[in-house]
Amino acid sequence: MHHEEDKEVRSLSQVAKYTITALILGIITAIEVLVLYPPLAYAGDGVKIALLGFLALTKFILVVALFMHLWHDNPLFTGIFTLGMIIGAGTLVALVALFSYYPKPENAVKHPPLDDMYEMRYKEKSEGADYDKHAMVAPWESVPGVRVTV
Amino acid sequence: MSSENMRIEPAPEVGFFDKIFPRQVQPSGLIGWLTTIDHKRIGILYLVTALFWFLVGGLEAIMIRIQLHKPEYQDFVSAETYNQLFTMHGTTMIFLVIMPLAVAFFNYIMPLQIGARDVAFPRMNAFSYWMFFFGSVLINISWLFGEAPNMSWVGYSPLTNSTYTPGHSGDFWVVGLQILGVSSIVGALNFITTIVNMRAPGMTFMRMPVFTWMTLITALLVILAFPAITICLVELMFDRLFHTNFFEASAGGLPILWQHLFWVFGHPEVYILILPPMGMVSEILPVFSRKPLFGYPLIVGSGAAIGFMGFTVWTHHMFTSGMGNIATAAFALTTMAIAVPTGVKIFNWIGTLYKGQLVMSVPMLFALGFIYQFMMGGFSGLMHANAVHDLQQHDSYFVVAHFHYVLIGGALFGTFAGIYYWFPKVTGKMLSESRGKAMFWFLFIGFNLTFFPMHWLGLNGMPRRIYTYAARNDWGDLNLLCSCGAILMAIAVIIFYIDLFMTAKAGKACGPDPWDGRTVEWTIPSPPPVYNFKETPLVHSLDDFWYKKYPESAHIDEHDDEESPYYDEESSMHPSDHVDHGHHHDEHGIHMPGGSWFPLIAAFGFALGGFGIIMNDPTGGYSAEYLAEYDVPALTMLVHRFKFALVGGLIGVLGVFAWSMEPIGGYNIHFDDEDEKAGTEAVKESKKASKKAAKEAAKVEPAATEPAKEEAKSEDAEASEDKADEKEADKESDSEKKEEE
Amino acid sequence: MASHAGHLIENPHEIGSTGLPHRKILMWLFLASDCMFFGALISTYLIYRGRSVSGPTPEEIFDIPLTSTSSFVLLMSSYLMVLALAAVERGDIGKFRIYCLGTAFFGSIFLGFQVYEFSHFYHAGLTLQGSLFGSSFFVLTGTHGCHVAIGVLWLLTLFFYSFTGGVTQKRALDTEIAGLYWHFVDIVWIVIFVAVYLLEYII
Amino acid sequence: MPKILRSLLAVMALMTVGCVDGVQSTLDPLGPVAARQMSTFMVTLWVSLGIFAVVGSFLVYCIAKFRYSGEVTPDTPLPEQGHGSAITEIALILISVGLVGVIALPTVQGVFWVGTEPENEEVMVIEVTGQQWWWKFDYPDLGVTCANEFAIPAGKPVRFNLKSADVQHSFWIPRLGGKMDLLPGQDNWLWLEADPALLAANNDQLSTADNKEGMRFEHLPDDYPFQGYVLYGQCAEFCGDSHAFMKFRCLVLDDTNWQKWVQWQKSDASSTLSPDEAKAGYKTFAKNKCGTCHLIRGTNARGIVGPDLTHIGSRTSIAAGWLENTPDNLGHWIQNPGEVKPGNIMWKTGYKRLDENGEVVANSQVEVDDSEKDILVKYLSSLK
Repeated sequence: MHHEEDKEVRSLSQVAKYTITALILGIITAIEVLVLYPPLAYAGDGVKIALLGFLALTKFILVVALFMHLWHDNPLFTGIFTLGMIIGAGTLVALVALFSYYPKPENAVKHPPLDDMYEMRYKEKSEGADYDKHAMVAPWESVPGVRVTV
Repeated sequence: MSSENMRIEPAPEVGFFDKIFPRQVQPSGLIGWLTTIDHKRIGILYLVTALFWFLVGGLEAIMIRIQLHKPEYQDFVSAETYNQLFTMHGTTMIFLVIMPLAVAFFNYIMPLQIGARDVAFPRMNAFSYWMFFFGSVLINISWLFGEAPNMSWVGYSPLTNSTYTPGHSGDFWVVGLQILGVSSIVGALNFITTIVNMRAPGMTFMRMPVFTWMTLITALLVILAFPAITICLVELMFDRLFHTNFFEASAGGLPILWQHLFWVFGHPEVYILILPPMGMVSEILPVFSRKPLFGYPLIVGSGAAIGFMGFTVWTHHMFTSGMGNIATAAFALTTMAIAVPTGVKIFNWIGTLYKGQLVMSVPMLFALGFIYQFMMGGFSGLMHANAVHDLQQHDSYFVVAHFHYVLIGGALFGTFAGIYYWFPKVTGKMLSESRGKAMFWFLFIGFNLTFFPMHWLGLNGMPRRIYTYAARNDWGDLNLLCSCGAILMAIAVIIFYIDLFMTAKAGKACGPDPWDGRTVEWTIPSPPPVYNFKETPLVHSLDDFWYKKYPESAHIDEHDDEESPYYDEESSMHPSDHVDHGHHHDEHGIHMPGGSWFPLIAAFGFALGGFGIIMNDPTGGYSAEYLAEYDVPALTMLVHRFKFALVGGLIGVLGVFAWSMEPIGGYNIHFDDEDEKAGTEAVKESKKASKKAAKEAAKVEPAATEPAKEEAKSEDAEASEDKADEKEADKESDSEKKEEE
Repeated sequence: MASHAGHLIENPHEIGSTGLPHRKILMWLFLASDCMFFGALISTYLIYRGRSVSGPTPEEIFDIPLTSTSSFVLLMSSYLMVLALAAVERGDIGKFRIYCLGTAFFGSIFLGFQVYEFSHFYHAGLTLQGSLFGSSFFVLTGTHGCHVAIGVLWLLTLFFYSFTGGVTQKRALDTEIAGLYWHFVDIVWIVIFVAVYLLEYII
Repeated sequence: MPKILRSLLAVMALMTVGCVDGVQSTLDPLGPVAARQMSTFMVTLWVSLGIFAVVGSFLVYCIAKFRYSGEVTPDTPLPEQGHGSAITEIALILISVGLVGVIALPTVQGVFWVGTEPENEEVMVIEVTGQQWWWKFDYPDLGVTCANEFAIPAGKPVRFNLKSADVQHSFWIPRLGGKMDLLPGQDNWLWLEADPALLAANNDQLSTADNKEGMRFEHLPDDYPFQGYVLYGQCAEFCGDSHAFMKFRCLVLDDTNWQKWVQWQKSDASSTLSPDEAKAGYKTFAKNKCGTCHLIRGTNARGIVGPDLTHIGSRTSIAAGWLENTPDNLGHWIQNPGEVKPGNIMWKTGYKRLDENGEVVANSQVEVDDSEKDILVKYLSSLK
């Protein structure tokens, strides 16, 4: 039977553990967002996707394992959750793969290549266009003069 | 242990809410049924409702067959009514008959088989029944409004959007299915928790009856498959009500997405329909062959394999929708791979018959009919897996023949076998053999006469869901043959209902174990008392009741020295040390929860909300000129448009809140002292009986410690078996070392 | 941990033959089922990326700094939730009330961000009916928003329940289950944040 | 023994494969695609019947041999309590995996063969547009458009580009090959080919009696401007009220007839009636606003919504392949389309219209009494 104090101590160390996890999660979110901004934005698409995927996965596992106590809880819960995740993620990947066979409609609103977009914004601004028509500023816009060739 | 000498003492009222929401103690009459949370009464309610909808679905089938009995015949029903008939026939038979019949057995039989007093969450169980009841009523009310759904039970997307299915018929179908979906998911969550967490002491996963295993796998399939159809129904509902663009080709959407999401649910759904009857047949065959099931772990393993692989094959329903060659070839292969575990099941059933004493009573006849017809259906299924010729078979009567062979020949015959097998346990009366046999032969001949010619019709190019056909195609005489077969099936069903009523009225009483059963539910009186088991049974092995009755049968094997892996000699030698654990007879007797109104109220509220969504008034009650003049803000229009639905939703939410505030309530059952003595005697006797059995070191049955994790995590059940054996080996070795000290 | 949580349950009947409380198994099963639910919704969104023929494109209207702060807020609400649970298991109901209210507050901040974002998109021309991107985006993030709203409601009921003696150390399971639901809603947002918002700027 | 009855059924299945030879039979192929599909089907059928014979007979043997008709009392001796044997299980699994492999090979090869266009030959393209309850065929490189009846040259592969104008349909000519769905927003395609040798063999098989009006009718009548075979197709995906009536016919012509057909289709409408009778016929046609939906090349009826009626006179069928092209059928179809094909657009929007408060009321401009019907029938059937 563990007596009162060490339960107290243990739960305090638990709190510390949670705080560290929360910090790590915050940092990872920050890195994820920074992937879009210039220093990291120059990396190739594949690298960025892998990085984002990896970061999201670590956050996912951190929350599931520590915050949801799955790490030292009964393996039955891990079994149930992983079964749901395997079939859910498997179906998602299969569906996206299946649908990559269907071509995008010609009149689809194009995803402008990133640097043309920059020209477009710059040109309109110089011709005195009403600037806040594009109220949303794309993140790499915040650092003027940066040309991102993708 | 008759029930008269048990004293019912209502639990003391505890808090403030108890006066507002008192929980009745076993009220009788209609209120008893409306507020019941006893898994047995809910099982009976499911059975009765499903059998009622079975009549409605059967009537629709007969009208379809009359309409198709000769070429260019158009004066029985109009084309639109015919489309409504076959849509409602499909939806009713799948969602309102076969699934609820299976759930009726899950509710009634599964807790008895695992030695539990009720399911894990009794009120949630009642809630899922009432959601099913109101959902089925909601879908079938559409007949009264003259707007029954008429877009086929699969409801492919461009046809079901608001331009091509105007009016409310589409909404009835969409909202009705969502309510039935909620009922199935809530029920499945309940059943999994019950099986995982409320098994009798000693009943490890590998000692559970096969029907309970199939319940577990089916419930896992339900909770993982129904979300897919809920999503595509939500998307279709948004398309119909708010003109979003999910399936709108002009806006870039892909109508094929509906087919994909529907069949991601659709194929696990057909395994949800077939696995419970497979479980019932796996229970019935050993009892009527008087020998154990052939290859129990493989039957369970192949069930799990079928369940898991069911999620990898859904596009074989869409080979003709142009998915590209790679996808078609890949899904053709996965569909063929699923034929292997199905084959294993059929081999094991026939293996059970081999060298048995086949008692040809009605459940056995249906089980044999099941094996034969499910095998036929399996072969025509294999022919669909051949994606090349499936371009010819798809949407033809060959497919109609296939799925009727597996659904009627398989699921319905298996369920009838289950009804005839467990009817004595539920009502305490035997269904008559003669009427049962007559019903079987009418159904069997009628079924084969109706659906075998459809194979030829399908190969002859007759497409599905057609209102009538040209004389030139010379399909007329085969269709006439099918229609006559349908009449025979109708006669069989009528005999069955007559048999039910006559037996319920004046059937011949039968004891607790009419068929010399093998599982725990045959040890309690039939009909079982409210509390099921006076003491939770102590289970030593698979088919525990059989080894209690025939201890010597544990050793009659081909070669005597080999210990039977299923009879746990060791723990049955001295059950006493388990006794205290087994019977938690704490001082205030067996606690039974009281009835509750709130599942009914909450379900009624959500169904009313659904009805409000269906009957929404797009103008929101504003007159045309007002709308032309003023532009009503979106939120107020939304509230005005769905005000009736909001009222229903509010009742539902308040019902759920009040439900959570409800006290435990209920009552405690006490048994007078002499019964206590009688109870303990029974325990002493079983100890003496097991001591008499020859003393033999039996390998401790591989008690897989985390069976659900293994079963759930590892795809291939066989791999997990070997892992469990190795672990077992070293545990056994140190247990032997302990014995030597 | 399993035995530790054992004595925290008031109703002994709840502990099943695996030594686990029924409601915890029920919640984990529900989360597995919800995985499939959001899996289907996210695959609908990913399938329809770049297929919309009208309406503003995602890059024009997304505001990454705003959304990343709201994601950070949701992550921190998970952190507060865990502290609330630890407090209940220590029996420190006072601390529990602070953290529980904090979690609900952070959750409502996230909802506030989402309401602002939706109205902003609406004015930028993205409507439910307007374009395919609008439909799939609003339904996905709207469903997640509803899940967050239900979570906030749940936490507030727990908060008020703690005043009528409903939340005690012996009944820590109720908070733990609310915590499981809240963390699940958070990890779904982790996936949505990457799949919907960040992916637009990558491929 | 009732169980023997069942294996008899299985053998009958085998026997009747031969007798599945209706007009739209899938087991009586007239083209290489259907032949390939049937051959893979035969592989699957034989494997299934093989397993069925073995397993079915073992089931019958078990039932017959171990049937126990005596009364079951607690002390009747128990049969052998076998729990299953691992070896037989593994053997059976391996055998079934092997048999599935036997089926898998031809399937995968067949899928890729049927799914890819033949490269070496030059493939003609036909644009097929399915709409609620009729078919429109366009030959982009020949400039020909026709409705519900189209022609293909024998012996040459043809690629059908399938587009749907409203709901999902499915283009299926059973005797030439499997079906392919028509989905809006998706350009599915399908290639088929008619094999002249198989067509000739099939034609010799048919007695002249069969080919009479109404019955098999698989060869164009002799008084027809050109000679060839008639194949029948039908929509196989449920598409609404008149899904059963959405049929079409494919004429398979040899080279000379094919050239004649193309020239004939390109030519404008020419009535065999005397000029003033033709003008009277066209006047009634115009009076009832038929021109707003239908096109008759050479007149100023230029509707594009409905089927093209330029050469309706010499079509073998009307109402999307449902009715034979006889005067009284044409009259019934013109006067009362709602009865022939329930819910079709000619009836819903042409003969009916919605008045101000949404009631369905007869459209005053279109009322075809008997005399006008006869004129129209005479005029239309004269447009050879």
